Amino acid sequence: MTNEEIKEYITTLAPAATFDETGEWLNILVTAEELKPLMLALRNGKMQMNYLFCLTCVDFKTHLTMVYHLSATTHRQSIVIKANLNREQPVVETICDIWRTAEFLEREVFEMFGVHFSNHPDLRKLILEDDFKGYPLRKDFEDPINMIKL
Amino acid sequence: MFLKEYITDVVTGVTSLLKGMRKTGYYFTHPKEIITEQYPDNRATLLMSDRFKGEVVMPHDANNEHTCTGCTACELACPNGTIKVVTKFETSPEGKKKKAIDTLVYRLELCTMCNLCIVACPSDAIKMAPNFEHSVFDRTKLTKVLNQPGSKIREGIE
Amino acid sequence: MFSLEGITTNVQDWLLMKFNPTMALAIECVIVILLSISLFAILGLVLVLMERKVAAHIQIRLGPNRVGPGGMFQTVADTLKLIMKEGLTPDKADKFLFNLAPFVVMMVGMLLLAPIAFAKNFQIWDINIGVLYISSVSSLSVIGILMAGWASNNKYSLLGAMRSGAQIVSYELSAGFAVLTIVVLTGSLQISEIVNAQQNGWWIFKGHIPAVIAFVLYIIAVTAETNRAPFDLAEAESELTAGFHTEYSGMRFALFFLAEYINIFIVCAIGATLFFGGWMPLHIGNWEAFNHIMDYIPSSVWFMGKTFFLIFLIMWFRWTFPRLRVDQLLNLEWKYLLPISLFNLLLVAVIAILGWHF
Amino acid sequence: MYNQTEIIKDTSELGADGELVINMGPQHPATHGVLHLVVTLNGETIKKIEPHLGYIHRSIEKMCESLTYRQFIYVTSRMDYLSSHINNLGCALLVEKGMQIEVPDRAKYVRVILSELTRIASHELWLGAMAMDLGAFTPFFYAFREREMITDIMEDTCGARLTMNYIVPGGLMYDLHPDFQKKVKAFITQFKSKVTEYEDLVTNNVIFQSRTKGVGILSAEDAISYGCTGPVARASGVSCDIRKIYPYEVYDKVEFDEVLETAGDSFARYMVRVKEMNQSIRIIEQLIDNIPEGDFVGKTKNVLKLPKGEFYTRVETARGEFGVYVVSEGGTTPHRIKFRSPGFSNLSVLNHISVGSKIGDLMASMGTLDLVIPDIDR
Repeated sequence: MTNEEIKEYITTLAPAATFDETGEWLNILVTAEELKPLMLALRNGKMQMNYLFCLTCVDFKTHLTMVYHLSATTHRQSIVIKANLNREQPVVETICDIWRTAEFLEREVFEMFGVHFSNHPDLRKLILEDDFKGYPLRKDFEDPINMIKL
Repeated sequence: MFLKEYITDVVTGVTSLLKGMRKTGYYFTHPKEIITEQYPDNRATLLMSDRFKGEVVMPHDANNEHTCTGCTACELACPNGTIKVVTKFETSPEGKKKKAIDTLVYRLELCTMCNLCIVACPSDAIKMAPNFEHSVFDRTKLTKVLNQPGSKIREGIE
Repeated sequence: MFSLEGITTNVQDWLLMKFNPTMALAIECVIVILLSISLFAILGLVLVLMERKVAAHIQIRLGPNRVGPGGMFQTVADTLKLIMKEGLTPDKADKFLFNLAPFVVMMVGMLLLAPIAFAKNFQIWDINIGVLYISSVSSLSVIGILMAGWASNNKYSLLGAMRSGAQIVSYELSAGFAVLTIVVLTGSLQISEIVNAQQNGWWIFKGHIPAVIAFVLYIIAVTAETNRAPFDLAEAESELTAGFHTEYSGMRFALFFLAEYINIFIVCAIGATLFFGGWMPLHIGNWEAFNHIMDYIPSSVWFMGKTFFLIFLIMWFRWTFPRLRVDQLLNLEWKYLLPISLFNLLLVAVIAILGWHF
Repeated sequence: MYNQTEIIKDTSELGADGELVINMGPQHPATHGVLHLVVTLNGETIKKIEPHLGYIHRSIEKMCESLTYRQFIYVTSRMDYLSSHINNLGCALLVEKGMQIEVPDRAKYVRVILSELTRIASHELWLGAMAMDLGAFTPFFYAFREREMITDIMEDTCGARLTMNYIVPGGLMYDLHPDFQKKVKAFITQFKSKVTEYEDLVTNNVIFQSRTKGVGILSAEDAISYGCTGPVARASGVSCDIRKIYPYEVYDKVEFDEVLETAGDSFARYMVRVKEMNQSIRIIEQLIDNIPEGDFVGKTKNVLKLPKGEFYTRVETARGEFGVYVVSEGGTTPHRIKFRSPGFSNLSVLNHISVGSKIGDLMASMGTLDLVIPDIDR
C-alpha cells in the first residue's frame, strides 16, 4: 500500500487524524479517544498490522505523546500512530488485548510517565519500587539525591 | 512393535550418553588440553594487547614534559565526568601570559574506557595504557592526577 | 608385605590374651568406632578432592592446586573454614529436627560401613543378611533428608526434600533387584560368601549379559539414590538453589556434604563387592601363573581400586550429563529400569537354576 | 527415550489450596543476574510467573538525554553487554542516518565481521549457560574456550573484551589490528573442529533432548503478538531477521540463510542459535578476505547535531531486534530516546510458555529465551 492509500484508509477509520510524512514512515496523529478503535481496525482490518515493535511515550513539556510503531510480518510496512495526551491527567485506552507485548510496555510507560491505561489487566509498577514517587522520564523530574548534575 | 520401539529407545539413548562420556573422557585423559591460566603466577609472561584500554595515562618524556595544552577537549568529550582539567596561567620569561594545566584529575572509578577523550585530544597528550590491576583498598586512590609534579608543556606545542 | 588381612585376627588374639572376652569386645568396639569415624573423615576429604580434580580435568581446568602439593590440603582447609563458620538456624525452623537431620544422614552412612569387607578377613560385622541389611539401612537416609527439608521452613528445601523422597523410594527398587540378581547367583545374602563365590571369576564376567545389565542398572539406581547428577534433583542447583540443605551452613552443611560422599563410597564398595568380587584379586580360569601374580597384590588394594574406579565412573556421569526433570526421573525408573530389572532377574533365575553360569 | 510429558495447560480448575509462592531471584543460580520471578506453584507445576524487574535499572534512556550523539553510543554497551558491539552499531547507524554521514566501505565490512563475531560469542556463552541451567556443567567450559578466542580478537582490535566501544558515528575508532584476519581465520578453523563436541555433549544427548523437546512451546501468532524477535521468534517459524528484511551495512552483499524452525519449543530455540553460529561463520568467511582498503572513518563534523525530527533504526542483536528511537529537537543531545530491547519482549512471553509445566521446564524455557537482565531493565 502506498502512503496515499493508507491515508485514505485511515481517514475512513479516524476522521480527525492528521498525517506527517517527513520522517521515514508515515506518522498518524489521532486523539486519545480514537486510538483504540483505530488500533483494532488496523490489527484486524485489511492492514493486518500484527506486530507492535515499539511502544513509548515522549514528554514534550506541554503534552505527552504516546507513540506506537506498528508493522506487519506479511507486508512489512511500518506506520507510526501517535496520540497526544494532556500532562495533568494522561489517560488512554490500553491496547494490550490487541498485542500482548503491550502489557509490559504499557506498565513501563505507566511508571515512567504516569500515563494511565484504562482497562489494563494488571497496571502496577514493573521496574520501580512500589512506593516510588514521581515519573522519572518526564522532563520535570527532579531527584536531588541520585541525579548528578555534571 | 512396541517392544521394538522400546528397545531402540533404550539403545539410542544409551549410545548418545556414551558418546558424551567419550568426549569428556577424552579431555580427562588429555591434560594437554587444559587452558587454565595461572594468574598471577604467569604475570611475567602475560601478554596484554597493546590496544587494551585499561586506564588513561599521560606520557611524559625524559625532561618531565608532556604535551597537554589544557584545552579541556577531553573533559568535554567524556560522557561521565571522569576528567577534570584545572588550568592556570603561566607567565613566560618574555612576560606573555600562557594557559597551561595545573592538574589533570582523572577519576578511574568513573571511567568506562570509551576512548573518547583520547580521540578528542588534539595534541595526543593522553593515551590508554594496558594496565588492569586497579584494585585498591581505598577509593580515594582511584582519583589520580595525570601530570607529574613539576612537569611542564613541551616547547612548541600549541 | 603390607596387608590388612592378618591384623584383625592378631588384634583379636592379643586382646583375648590380655583381657576377659567381655572387656575385649568392648575394646574392639571402641577401636571400631574410632576407626570408622576417622575413615569417615579421611574418605570425605579424599573424595571431595577427587571430585574436584576429576571435574577440573574434564572441564579442561587444573582444579585446586594452591594448598599443599597439587592442592592436597585444599579440602582440609575447606573443612577448617566450615568448622569456623557460624551455623545459622533459621528463625522459624523446627530447631530440634533441623539440628538432628545432618546427624541422621551421617549416622546412616556410618551404619552402612559395618558389613563392608575392606580386605580379606577385615570386616566389622559379617552379618548373615549383609545385603539385606545394606539395602534396608541405606533407605533410611531419606528420613534425614526429609527432616532437613521440612524443618528448614524454606520452600526450596521442602521441594528438594519431597523430590528426594520420591526419588530414593523409587530407585530403591531397581537397586534392590540388581542386588538380588547377584544374590540369586550366589545363593547367599552374606557378604563374605558373595566374595568367596567369586574366587574363580567375578560375577560381572561369570554371570553373562544379565550380570552386566544388572551392573548398569545398579550404577544408575545408586547414582539416583545418592542424589548425584544427573539425578541431583534434591539439590538441583539451578532450580532449587541448594534443595534440602539451602538453609544449612557451617559444619552442619559439611555433614550433609560428607554424608553424600560417604554414601557414594558405600554404594560403590557394595557394587565392587557384588559385581567385581570385593577384595578378590582378578583370577582368570586356569592361568595359574597370572592368578599367582594377582594374588601378590594385597586384597585391600584390590578392594579400594575397584571402589574408586566405580566412584570415578559416577563422577564421570556427573560432569557429563544434564539433569533430568522430576517426572522424567520417575518415568525412567518405573517405565525403564524397573521392567528391565524384573526381566533381568527372571533371566538370572533361569540361568542360576540351569547352572549356565561359570 | 521419554515420551513428551503431558502438560496441563488449564490450571484454573486447581484450587488455591496447596499453592506455593516462591521467589526465584534476585539471587538465584538460574536467573543469570538479578531477575526476580515470583513463581506460583502447585506442587511442582507452575501456575503463574510474575517477573519483577528493576534491580539493575539505570535509566539509560534518561541518561542519554543529557549525553551528546557521540557519547550516548557507549552507554548502550552496558545494556545487552553480550552484544554490545551490535548495540553500538545500532546507535551509530541512527546518527549516520539522521545526519547523512557517509561511512567508508572498510568500516562497513569490519563492523559486520565484528557483529557476527559478537553474535557467536554471545551464543557461545548462552550455550554454556543454558547447559548449566539444565545441570550439565562441562559444556560451559568448552563453550568458553571458543569464546575466549573471540574476546582475544576483540581485545586486540577494539581494546576491550566485552564493552568494545569501537564504533564512532561515521566509521570506526581506529583501524584494524594487523593480526586481525589471521586470528579470525584461526578462530574459524578451531570453531569448526569443535562444533561436533556440542553435538555429542548437548544436542544429541537424550537427557538434553527430553528436557527441551516439547517444553515451552510458543506458537507463531503468540510470538508475533508478544513482540518476540530473534532466535525466539525464528524458532516458532516467524521470519524476523532484520539482517534479511531491512539489510544494513553490507548484509545485502553476503549470502546467508535465515535459520527457521517450526516447532517453537525450547529445542527449536536451541537449534536456531546453534545453526545461527554456523551462518555467522559463513558470513565472516565471505567478508574476511575482502575487506577493502581505505579510510576507516568518514568525515564528520566535530559537533554532531541531529536535525529536528524522529529517527528509528533497528539492528539484529544476538537476542533479536534492537531498535533505537530518537526524538530530536535539533540540539546536540536527544530530546527523548527509547531503546526497544529484544530481551524485554522476550521476557514477557515467559509466563505464557511456562504455565502448566514443571519447575525444571522453567529453567529450559528461561535458558532458551536467552535473557540478559541489563538489557531488560535498561
